[in-house]
Amino acid sequence: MFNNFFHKMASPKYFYRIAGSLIPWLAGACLLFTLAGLYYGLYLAPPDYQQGESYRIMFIHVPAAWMSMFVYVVMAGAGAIGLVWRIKLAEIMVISSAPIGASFTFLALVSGSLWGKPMWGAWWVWDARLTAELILLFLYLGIIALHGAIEDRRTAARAVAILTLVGVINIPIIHFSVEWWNTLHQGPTVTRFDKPAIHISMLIPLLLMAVAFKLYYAFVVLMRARCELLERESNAGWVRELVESK
Amino acid sequence: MKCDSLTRAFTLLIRRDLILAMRHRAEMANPLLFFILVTSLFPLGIGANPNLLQAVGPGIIWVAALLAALLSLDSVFRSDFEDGTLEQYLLSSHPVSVLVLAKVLAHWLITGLPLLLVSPLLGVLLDLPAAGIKVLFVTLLLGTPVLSLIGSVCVALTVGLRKGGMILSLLVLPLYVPLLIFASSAVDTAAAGLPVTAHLSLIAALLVLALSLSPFATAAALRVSLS
Amino acid sequence: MRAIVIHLNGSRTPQVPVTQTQSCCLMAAGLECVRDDRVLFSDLAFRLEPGQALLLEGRNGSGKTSLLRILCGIRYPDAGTVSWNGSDIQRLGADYYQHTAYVGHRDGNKLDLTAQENLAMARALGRPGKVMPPAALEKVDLYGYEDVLTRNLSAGQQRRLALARLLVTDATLWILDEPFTSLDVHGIRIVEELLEAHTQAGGMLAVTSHHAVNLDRTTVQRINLSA
Amino acid sequence: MNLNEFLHMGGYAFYVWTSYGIALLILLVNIIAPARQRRKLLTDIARKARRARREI
Repeated sequence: MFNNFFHKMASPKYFYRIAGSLIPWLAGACLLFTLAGLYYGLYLAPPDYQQGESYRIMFIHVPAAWMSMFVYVVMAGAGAIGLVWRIKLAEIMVISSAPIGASFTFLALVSGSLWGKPMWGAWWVWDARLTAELILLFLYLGIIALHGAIEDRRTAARAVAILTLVGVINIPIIHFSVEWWNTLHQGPTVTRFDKPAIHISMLIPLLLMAVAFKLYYAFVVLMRARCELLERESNAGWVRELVESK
Repeated sequence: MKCDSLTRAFTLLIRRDLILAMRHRAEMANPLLFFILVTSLFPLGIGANPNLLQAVGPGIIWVAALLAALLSLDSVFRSDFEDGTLEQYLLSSHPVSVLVLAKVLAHWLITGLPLLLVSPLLGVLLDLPAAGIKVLFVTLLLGTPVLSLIGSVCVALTVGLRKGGMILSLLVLPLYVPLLIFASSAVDTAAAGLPVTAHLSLIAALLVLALSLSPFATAAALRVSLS
Repeated sequence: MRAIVIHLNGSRTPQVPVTQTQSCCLMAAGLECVRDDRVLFSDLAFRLEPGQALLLEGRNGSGKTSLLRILCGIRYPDAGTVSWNGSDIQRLGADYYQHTAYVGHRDGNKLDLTAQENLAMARALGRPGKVMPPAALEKVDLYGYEDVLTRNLSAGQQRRLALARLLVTDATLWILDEPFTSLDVHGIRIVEELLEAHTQAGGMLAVTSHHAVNLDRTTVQRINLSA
Repeated sequence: MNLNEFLHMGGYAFYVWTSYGIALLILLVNIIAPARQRRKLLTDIARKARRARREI
């Protein structure tokens, strides 16, 4: 039965339909969590005793940074599935995720920079995490560029899957090397984002926002995947039926 | 018997690439000249203060090596792709990953090895102390094969593209970051007179990892690019 | 856009259960190929046995080359399978390529190698056959050109050199994309002789060609892709 | 806490509100782009189908 479900999900037609019905629910849930997170984070949570109000950027920055990694890992997983079992939907997931992941990474960088200015007095500091995030952005951009450069869509998707897998092996190494480089060159003088403990009143909005970002990713990736699917299968019977029924 | 013919194909492929390189000596020298030129431009740009050069020297040499490797990468599969021999490798009765390894090894002999050999000279140009030059040589010895191995994956992904060059640099350079960090800080540390075993073993670990994984990734990428 | 398969040797449906036959055979079932949103062919099936030739016909862009590349396993069919002795060629991989030799659109010769060097490489990449490179060159009427750089051969001679590759490995199935391009009448006759000799010896052929191919002594299946 | 104080963010208003604003912008663009693309694709496919029907 499980197998059957899997096959149904993997068929483009069912996926398109089920994704279409899931999107509003996910989007609604995302909106709820975002509002709750914003209310908690911007209004209820007290100011930080060291950073004052500026720490509230954390509720954007940290979930975005988490998501930037999470999306990449999802892409690598989907890429592996797509390469090994030749499941079209997995390939589609990889390439639909890339722009979203790049957006999260960019957001993490920008918000990190905006947070860093009042804290460190500079827009950019070669902090280990920011640097690793920057390299991650390059990896995402490489994936998007490669996908754009290859004309044949299936070839492009599979090339991107391989690149993602190569990248996912490298990410831990890059993180490790950058951390190491950072301790070597900067010493412990730079203020770090991470603190030993976070107060519960700040943790709750952080988690709320993290869930909101995850839900956001879920429904946006489904939206993108539906587009990609339509484009690829524009000759298939089910697409024609879909268009004619409108 | 089968193993025997595989070894034969491996050595023949390396020999063939070396012969081809010898028949195109001028092209072969390009990355090397680039490496030397870029490195010798830096003192002109930032001033020839020995202390300054010593501080930035390892980084400069390694960045130049990265760029020279990037410049030479396109030639790994490009001509084979254009004249159709690349298809013949994929349709060979030997594992493609082994053939790829032969290609990469040949590429390293043609482009990486010359860089390695002139690097002490550049170390002298940039006022590195003797200990630093020695470690620079070792890091390049361990590191340049990694450059070729990682590069081969990316070049295999872009080989079918008309404008592959620009994308190639976007794909390759982020992946070179760890090597750059480990290698240049190894030279720094050595120049300061500290032990560098940890650095060198990290680079060696990178080499082992690249050696064991990248031929498979390159083979898969070539299959995708040619399909 | 269903391709019509005409079997000159009689039977119209080639769907014999695999288990019944022990001798080697190439079988395709339900092949479909889509390019740029256009279905080139779909539900294509055939069965090729020793001593037979498969001749692909059709207009430019009708998918002849794509079909050959699917038979090589370079390209994945959008649906359907190609099997060799009952196993999927994608699964067989290098085990399938022991039995095949491919001459594609591009010659696959290195222009800066001599004729002999090119053949030696080809021989090492496949399963080496009994014919040595000089003998193979003689068979394609390139005797005396062993040490000439391929670059200095004429287009027709380069094509014949590419076809000489077929002789130096011990392949059963020859997959040829337009083997007669740039050959003169004399060259065409030589190559036809080679093909005929191959099928007479129990080999198989899969060929695309614009020219009319004279294989009088061979059972030829024709597939017209633009019908 | 009144609205003014809230908007002032203890002097960090620029940094806090810029980052939230950019976040909103990026997230919205990512929603709107695929939505518009889907509508465009559907009309394109419909147009193509109509053309094909006329040819027959």
